[in-house]
Amino acid sequence: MITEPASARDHAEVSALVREVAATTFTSEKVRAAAATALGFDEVAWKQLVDLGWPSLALDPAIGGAGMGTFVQCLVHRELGARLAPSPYLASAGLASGALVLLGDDRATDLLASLGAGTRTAALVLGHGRGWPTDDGPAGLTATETPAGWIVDGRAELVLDGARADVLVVVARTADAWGLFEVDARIGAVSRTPAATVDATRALADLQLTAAPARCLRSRPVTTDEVSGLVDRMAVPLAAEMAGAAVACLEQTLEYLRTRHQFGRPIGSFQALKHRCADVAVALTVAQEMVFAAAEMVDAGDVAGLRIAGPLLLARSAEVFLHAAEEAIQLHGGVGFTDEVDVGLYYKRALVDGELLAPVADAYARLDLVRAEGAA
Amino acid sequence: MITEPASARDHAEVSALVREVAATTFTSEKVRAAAATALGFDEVAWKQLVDLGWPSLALDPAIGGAGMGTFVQCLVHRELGARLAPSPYLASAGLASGALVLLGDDRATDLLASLGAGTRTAALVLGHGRGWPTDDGPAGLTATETPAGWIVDGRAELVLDGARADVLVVVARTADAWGLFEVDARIGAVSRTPAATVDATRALADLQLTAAPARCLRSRPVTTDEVSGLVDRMAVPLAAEMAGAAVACLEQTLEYLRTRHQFGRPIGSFQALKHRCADVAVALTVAQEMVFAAAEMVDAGDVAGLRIAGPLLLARSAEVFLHAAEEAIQLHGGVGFTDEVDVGLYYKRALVDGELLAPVADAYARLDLVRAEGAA
Amino acid sequence: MTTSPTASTSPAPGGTATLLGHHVLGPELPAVPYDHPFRAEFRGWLQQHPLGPEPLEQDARIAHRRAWHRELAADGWVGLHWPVEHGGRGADALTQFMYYEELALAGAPEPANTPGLILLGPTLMVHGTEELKKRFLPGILAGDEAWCQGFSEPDAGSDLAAVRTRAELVGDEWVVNGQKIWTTFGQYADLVFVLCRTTPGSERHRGLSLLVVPADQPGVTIRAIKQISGDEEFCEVFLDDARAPRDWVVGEVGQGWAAAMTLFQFERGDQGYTDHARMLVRLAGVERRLAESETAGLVSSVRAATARARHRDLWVRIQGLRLLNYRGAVLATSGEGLGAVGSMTNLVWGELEKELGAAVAEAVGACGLRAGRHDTHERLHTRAASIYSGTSEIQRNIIAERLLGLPR
Amino acid sequence: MTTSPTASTSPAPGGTATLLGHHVLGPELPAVPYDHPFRAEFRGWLQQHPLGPEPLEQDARIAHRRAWHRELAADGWVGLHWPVEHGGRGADALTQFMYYEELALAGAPEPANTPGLILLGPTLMVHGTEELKKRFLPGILAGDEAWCQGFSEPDAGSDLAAVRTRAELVGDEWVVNGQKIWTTFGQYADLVFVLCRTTPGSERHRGLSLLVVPADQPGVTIRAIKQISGDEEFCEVFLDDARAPRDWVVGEVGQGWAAAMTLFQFERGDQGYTDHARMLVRLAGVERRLAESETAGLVSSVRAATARARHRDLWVRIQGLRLLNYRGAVLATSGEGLGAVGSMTNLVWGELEKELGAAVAEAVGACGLRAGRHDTHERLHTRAASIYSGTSEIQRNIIAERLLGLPR
Repeated sequence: MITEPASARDHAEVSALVREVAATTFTSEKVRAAAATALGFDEVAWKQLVDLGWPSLALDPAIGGAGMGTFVQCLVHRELGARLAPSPYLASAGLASGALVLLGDDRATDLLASLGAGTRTAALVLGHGRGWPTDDGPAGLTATETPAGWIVDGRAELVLDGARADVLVVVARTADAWGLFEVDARIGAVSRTPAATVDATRALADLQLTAAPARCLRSRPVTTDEVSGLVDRMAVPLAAEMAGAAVACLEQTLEYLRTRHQFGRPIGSFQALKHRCADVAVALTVAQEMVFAAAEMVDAGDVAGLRIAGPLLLARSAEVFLHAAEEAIQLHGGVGFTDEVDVGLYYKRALVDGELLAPVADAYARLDLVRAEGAA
Repeated sequence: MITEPASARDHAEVSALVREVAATTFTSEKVRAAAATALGFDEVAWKQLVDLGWPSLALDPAIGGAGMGTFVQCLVHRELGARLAPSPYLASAGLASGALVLLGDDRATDLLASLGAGTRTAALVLGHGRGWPTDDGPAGLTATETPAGWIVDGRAELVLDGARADVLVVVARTADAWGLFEVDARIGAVSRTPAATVDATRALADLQLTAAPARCLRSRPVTTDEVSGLVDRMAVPLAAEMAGAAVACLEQTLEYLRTRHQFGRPIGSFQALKHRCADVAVALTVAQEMVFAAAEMVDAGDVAGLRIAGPLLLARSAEVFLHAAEEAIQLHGGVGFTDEVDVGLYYKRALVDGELLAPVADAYARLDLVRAEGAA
Repeated sequence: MTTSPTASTSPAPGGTATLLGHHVLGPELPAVPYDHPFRAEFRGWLQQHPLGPEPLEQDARIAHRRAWHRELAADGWVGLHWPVEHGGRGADALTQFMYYEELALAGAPEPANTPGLILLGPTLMVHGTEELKKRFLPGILAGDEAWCQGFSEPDAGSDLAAVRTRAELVGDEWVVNGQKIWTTFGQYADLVFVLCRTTPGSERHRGLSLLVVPADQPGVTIRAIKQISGDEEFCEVFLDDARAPRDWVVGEVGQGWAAAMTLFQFERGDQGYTDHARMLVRLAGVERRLAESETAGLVSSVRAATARARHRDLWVRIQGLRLLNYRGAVLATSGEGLGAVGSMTNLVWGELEKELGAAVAEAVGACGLRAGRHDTHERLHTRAASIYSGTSEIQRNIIAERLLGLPR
Repeated sequence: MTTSPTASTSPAPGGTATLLGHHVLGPELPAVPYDHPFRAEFRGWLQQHPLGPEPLEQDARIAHRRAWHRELAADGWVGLHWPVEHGGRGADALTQFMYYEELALAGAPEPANTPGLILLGPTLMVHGTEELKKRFLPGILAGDEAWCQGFSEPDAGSDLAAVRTRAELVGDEWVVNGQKIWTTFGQYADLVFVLCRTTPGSERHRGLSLLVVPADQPGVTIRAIKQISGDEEFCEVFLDDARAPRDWVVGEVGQGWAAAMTLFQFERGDQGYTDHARMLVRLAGVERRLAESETAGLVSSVRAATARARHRDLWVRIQGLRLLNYRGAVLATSGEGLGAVGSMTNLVWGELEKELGAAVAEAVGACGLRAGRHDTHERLHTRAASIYSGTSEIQRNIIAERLLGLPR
């Protein structure tokens, strides 16, 4: 068996339960079928996750949450990632809810509660685009206060769950800073175009907002540093999904290597293949530890730690996942590049996950910047 | 057997002869003994190379050369590199003679003839330092014309054979361009300090010239482009030595892997080790082809081709040699990092050769520059 | 949707084609100089025969390539290396090398029907009877009959000698039963060359024969395998009492392994000539597109810098491949085989191809995720490169054992 | 000769030491916070005990480390993880983790005598008799008796169970014959712990015993092996009728393999705590030196940029090692073993160590070639890291077979 993150040891039972549910709910057949539907997810499976209370695992009991923290929620992300679950979970319970917890004030409570209860789903739309914002960088989404209330304008591309979410949680540029807004996703002012990508298990969309009425979810303005902190925070659940997927990829490869025979031996007995699996295993063990160490920082409110850990784990998880998927294809040989086994799906997921929040090069550039600040 | 460069096929006999001579003249014991002497070379072995006519292989028959071209001379460089020969050959017959052929005019003929005849040895001193010169870059060596003739001033570090050569062939900055000069290495105006480095088989020295009388070896000034062309040209024999050394490194490793047994098998039967040797073999086969393709360009006077091939093969040969040496140490296991086998000597040679003309990063930067010019 | 230029470098048909300059290939090599008369002649023809961009959809893509094959063939620009008696020009390997470089600089695809042109045709010339040569060679050259290869089997994988497909002589016909896999473009083929066991009970390399089996018959079922790229480039071929005429055997009955080995020599000796040039052309396109993406804000300057370093690395490695190919051509011209160098080019090519495919898609940033684009497709497509023509692992084994003499 | 700063970060003795800030280590980890009282206490002591730069020459270096060991021991700062009854503080693994981090931030070497402190001492506590514990533990802690390890043998290499050294009981003494190799700092040792075969004719893991053999006797010849770095860190130990008292057996006679395995657990469980911190401190030094080299024109800006990318990569990987070490400490604190994670840390450490060593020398450009410099030495020295404590290849085998369940 591949090493579990040692940090997750105290939650072994939760972890085992989550794994079992994910494995039966998101089999390869179900995942492929759900991804092929119009909205790209399995409504029944989603209801089941809601019934289990998973969307509110990390939320405060005061608003109906389980109060178990981001650490435990990341166990769920990891297993959903492992199954390539086509689910609103990452966008709604991971990204949008996380943004509301981090940046929202009491105006956000109702929305947060409904996301936790699963009565609505949300997509997070970052107005600065991908990567970390700068004070003077471009902003695709701007918010303007009018006598009739706030309106948001602009364009955002490749937004996770952008076309299927009920609500958009929007970070948009205001006159002097940034703001956090709720926009009803179903109104005419929001034009949503599903974006077909290589990975059908992630539902991306291009959004165009034209004077879309918005509700402000926090009275104080949001600083650029806080938006950066949000990106750091978002990296954690995404990286948890990537780490889980990478482990699953390796596990499927190991299974193949143990059973497939060639030249009269199981091909897993060939040393060169073993060594490559060992290298993947080491890399993903480390990546998992990074993810769960960062989840601990989230739960401890350690913003300074996350400034480094966020870009670090995002970059490493993306690299490790992609590498694991590439090796999985190669080590499967001929069937590896066909659609008959799942490793290709993991590869395509790795491509999409690697762009979702920030590409690896940008994450490392951010890391360099933050480290230089720390050294100065 | 490891692939010979296909380009060297027509010279198989010369190649075999050279290999045989090098193998008996430069055994491990002799090399270690010679490197430990004050001047760091084997005088008897050098006389033998001179008697064989190797220093003048590439020179014009009109000045006593064999007229066989740089290609054939690179076969010698390769085998001397393979044996880590502590010899004036690279500095005198490779670099200094090459510089005289490329940039000297008839004033340089006498010196060239004596280097070819082996009656004197020379070191090449590049006044701009390592790498490729720029018009406005710093110059460590400057030449000034005085009523009494030219004098050269300045400092040069880690010059190959700087302390043991009879003559310095100096490229120094003049008032308006560069010039090519001969300086007697044994005069008081030339202060020579042997520089102990990790590799005792290469004799490096730090030089300080103080108003050293110099003879100008070419009437026209030398342009910065021409000095760059000289660096390209110098890369060829140096890379030939590196490629030869890399091959020798791999061959010693293969021999060890075939004979050393562990867990009841020759360790060379372990697939992971095989694959790593295969990767080294591919890389050095390619590097060898690059070297000999460039030698063909030298013989064809293809300066444009060399502008690209020079930095390319310098960078690749250095990388491949270092990689081959690192793998050799690792694959030898425990004995690999001891002084009891030779692979450590190859590793240390790789470190020095990789800095001699230009470090890898600078060679690639030069390649980028030249390619960008070509595309423009 | 953000648009960015698609991958094709070909102009629309009609006018004159723009050919890339030779500098894209790297430094000139002595035996194939850029001012060689052959290059000039072929470039002249290519300039007059522009072709439209290659379609993304597979059937259309294959049709496009077959049309191009016929266009080339009509003026004698296919099978240059074939002997004159069989319709070629008897060109040597160095000419072939230049031919493929010029095709690449024109942004043109290779001729379709490579299994016939490169593999089966030349193998027929060595091992085939006069009758078979007359029957099949003209159709291959003209592009009228498409061929596919029936070698690999499901349980054999990289172990080719484990062939289990068998053929039995019944009257004047071979009756063939078994299953083949990884048959490139089997669904478009008219004829399959099948390696099968004709001596019952024989083992490994013995008792095999190389038969020519018509594809259009009830006993042959060809099922395409869907790849992660969405392509169906490879097929399974089911042979259930498939029939082949008694005389359609390439080489002696029972000597199929020898014929297959000849065929593999051609595989490594020919396709290698073209790949570096096509890669260099693609890389030049990637470099151009990256600059556009940076200007358009599709990639950050940091990301662009990272990509440039990678492109430089790719360029360097492709130059290495080019030299291996070049030396292969020089060797072939003097009548020598490639030996284990074939495994080297194959290994270098397969690994490069994947990385180049990834670089193509990454040059447009997140746009490279969007379906229906050439660049997106190319990244997925090239994942197979280090597998389908002998995995990189098999190539490393061959190099280590045959070239380096390490024990099995 | 161009000068550049040497590698030591330690101030001259006398005043107060400057300790690097915790930010050098990376983000804070919950169980070992930077404001932990233990850190403050130890930092206070370290600040009052500055030490001079470590000499390059080996004998002087070892003397320096032994002096430092004694200075630490005098105030009870050695063997913190040892039980109080044996002179330690009974500190848990997390305290040990902080201890090593703080030592590194002070630029201080580890205590000398690690074979005794880390390996033999704790193994004695598990398997040793009361007499042996009393006889040996105090000298280990105080640094008065130095130990070395006699495990590997010339023909066994990575195959430890192939031990051929044998011991025979003659009267009240073991008479030991055989040869050991790769014995770290054997030439400085007072005592050797020797794994040898005490059951004649036994095979593999059976019939072995772990004996304590005094080094200073006619039957023991210790020959240092010269390394490519010029160091003589490893030795051959020749045992020719060497004598050891009958009772100097760690564990039962014939149960030496069990004792050895216990010892290996300690090797992986402890040394791991220190290495990431020392690496991070060295890397911070490399980053600073590179900036100086660039300013001084020792490296070009392009080369500096390439080096910086590599330093970043190293930093990221050391952070990974730090997390592995941290988790190891957390596991150990709750009484669990490391399992195959030990092989992971070992693999990651060995590969990193080599690259860091190279980065140190390259940060000063061509100056890193010159003999007699710390940076030059470090590059050569670290080449052994992926070999001597179990090669990277062996670690990968272990991970693949034991952790991933791949067939042998």
